[in-house]
Amino acid sequence: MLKGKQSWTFANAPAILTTGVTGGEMEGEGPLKDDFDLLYDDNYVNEDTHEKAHRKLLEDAVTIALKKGNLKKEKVQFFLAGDLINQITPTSFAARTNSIPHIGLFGACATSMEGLALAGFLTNYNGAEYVLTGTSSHKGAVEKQFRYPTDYGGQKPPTAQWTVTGAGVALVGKSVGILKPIPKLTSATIGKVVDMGLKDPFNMGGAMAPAAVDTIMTHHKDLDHGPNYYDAVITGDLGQIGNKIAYDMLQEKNFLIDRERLIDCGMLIYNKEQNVFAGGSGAACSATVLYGHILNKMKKGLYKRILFVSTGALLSPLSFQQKETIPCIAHAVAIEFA
Amino acid sequence: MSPKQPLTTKQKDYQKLENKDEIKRPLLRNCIKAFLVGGFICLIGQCITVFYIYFFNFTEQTASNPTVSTLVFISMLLTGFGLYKKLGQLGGAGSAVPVTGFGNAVISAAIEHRSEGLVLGVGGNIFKLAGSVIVFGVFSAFVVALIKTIFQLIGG
Amino acid sequence: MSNRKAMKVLMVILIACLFITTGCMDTKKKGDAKWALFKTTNPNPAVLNETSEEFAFSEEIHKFVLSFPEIYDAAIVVGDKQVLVAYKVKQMQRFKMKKIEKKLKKKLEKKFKDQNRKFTVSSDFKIFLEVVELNENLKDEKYSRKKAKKHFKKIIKLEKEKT
Amino acid sequence: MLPMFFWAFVIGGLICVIGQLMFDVAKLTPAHTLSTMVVIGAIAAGFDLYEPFADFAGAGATVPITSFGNSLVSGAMQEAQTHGIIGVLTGMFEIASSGISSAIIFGFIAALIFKPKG
Repeated sequence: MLKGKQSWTFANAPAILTTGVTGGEMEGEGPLKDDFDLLYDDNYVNEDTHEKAHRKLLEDAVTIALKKGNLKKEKVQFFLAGDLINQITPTSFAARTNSIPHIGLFGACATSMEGLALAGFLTNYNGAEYVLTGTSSHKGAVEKQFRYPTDYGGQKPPTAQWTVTGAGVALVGKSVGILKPIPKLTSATIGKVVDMGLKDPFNMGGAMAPAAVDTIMTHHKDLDHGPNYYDAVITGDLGQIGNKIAYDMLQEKNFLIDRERLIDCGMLIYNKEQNVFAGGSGAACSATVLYGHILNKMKKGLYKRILFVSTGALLSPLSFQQKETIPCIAHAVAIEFA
Repeated sequence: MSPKQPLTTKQKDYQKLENKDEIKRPLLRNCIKAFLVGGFICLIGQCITVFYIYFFNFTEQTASNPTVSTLVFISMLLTGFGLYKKLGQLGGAGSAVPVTGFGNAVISAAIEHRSEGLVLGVGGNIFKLAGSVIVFGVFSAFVVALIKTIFQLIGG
Repeated sequence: MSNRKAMKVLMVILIACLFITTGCMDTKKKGDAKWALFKTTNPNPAVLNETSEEFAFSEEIHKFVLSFPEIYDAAIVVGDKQVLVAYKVKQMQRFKMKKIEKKLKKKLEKKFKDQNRKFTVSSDFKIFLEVVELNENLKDEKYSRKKAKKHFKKIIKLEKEKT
Repeated sequence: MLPMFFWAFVIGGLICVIGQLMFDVAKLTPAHTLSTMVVIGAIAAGFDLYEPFADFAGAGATVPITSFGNSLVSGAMQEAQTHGIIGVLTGMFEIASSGISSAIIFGFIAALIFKPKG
């Protein structure tokens, strides 16, 4: 149901039934390694190119999610997924493998919540019984497309972020008849594109923070929540800098959220010692951390309800070279463990 | 949207805020590291030059050619084993400006695009990064040499 | 951590370079030629036609060349029609190397006009090295003078093709 | 000779510091920085400044990418001496070919041997 300007509330409480999370080498060395279902110690994932590895990570995540739910893939109506590569080919190829009716999505790194919001919407209104949604990214493949060849020795500034290699997939279905508590989707906010005129492609956090702030504030306003309604407001991949800016901006706009409630996935996924500059990024950053780490924490009772905001920078190498600014977007989904 | 579109006040305000929270590039440390790494590479170059002068028939002038080739060869090994990007992160311009950085740009592009085949991938993309160096080098050299030649014709 | 690994590899390469440069020297070059580039050798000038006049002439050139304030080391071989002068320029004067070369050649030709010989001057380290080597060889009485003349010509050729 | 090693280190290092300033202060991409440095090298060669500089610093001046611009100009000038204006066109790569050809050759070999490291 539409609520406020751009938010939906889900009365029939669609839920995240199972998840599948895969990761690569760096993720296995990070602090969240126990929250991954499958970790590869080689970024090639036994394939011969990074692009094929990219696809394999998503395929594996889908397989794991279905297996955990004891569900045949024929039972799933839709597969909503996307990634960062040109024409989202890794996702399309993965959709070819699992042959579930597929809607390809692109929202850069915000794709994960775009997919989850739509999946919630579809199941809420009986558009589907089961929907698979997820995103994946691969550092080698993404760097090749957006920046330099992986072996090029360019110096990255401290504002740069490290693209996560991995995939996170969630199986969304109705929660009717399930008695034990599971993570349920209660509402979602679709963000609008915000452009603050930043041009540095090595400072994504700084570019995306205003979009996140816009979506967070709109969500709270649409749903009439106070700033500390959620136990945690978790952003996708703002990194250290974006997180700080987002907090400062919220304070400035008199949205007095507690400091420790504003968390960022990009800061959780790696150790400081891993030399990842300002933190993790990429489409898989929000998906792997939410579907792995955060949901596990909710199951342990650490958070009861959260607002998950994934942020995306909608640039391409072409638009950057043509000196365009970086437009950004953020989508939010509220998850309650009940 | 034209790139020269002026920023709105909102954008300006935000950029001020953003600038405050952004982690600054450690300029001094970067420069020192660039100095050390770059100097070190040139020192190796000097060693190789002396080596060629001593043991082959190269004079000081001609020895720079095999030196460059040798450095590019070393750069190939470092790039192939994934070490040059680590050196690049450490040294910044110190590893990009010497000819090893040029080699790295060419070689990394070649390795990266091997998956698209030898002709379209390697052949087509090998100068993806370093091509601009050649283009600007050749064109500026052409202009400089042309002006100089004309001056010599007039003056001499 | 990983940066250290990269540094280690670089160190190995540098050390390997040093070893090759120093290690090979022992086997190939002898006497002064071994360190000719690194220290001031100032070898006695050599002549191809060993007469006392020639020796005196070569000594004179040597003194004259060394009288230039920019030059600190010189090796000279006097041939039949040509004189080969290799010298080293002080580091801070190396900016003016081309000028020094021209000046030296001019002054040599002017001073020794009556000798009617061609002067080949070079500040190139390689030429210097070769001249010192030839010099060393000439010290050896048994060294074939024919070979020496060949070597002499080779050096002049090397100097010519330089540019 | 020994002071040359020292100066090769210092001058080479200083050129790299200039590059670093272009990276960090002017916020140029590596490609912009390197192209600019090559152009600087070519202009310096035009004023006959680069060669004395290379005499002084040895590899400190020949190893940085600026020397590429220099060798392009001096190759063109050399050819221009013998063939006139046409030489400017034809002599360009007379000296500068070693860097490019070895980069291509080793690049191709590397593409056959190595895989990108993730």
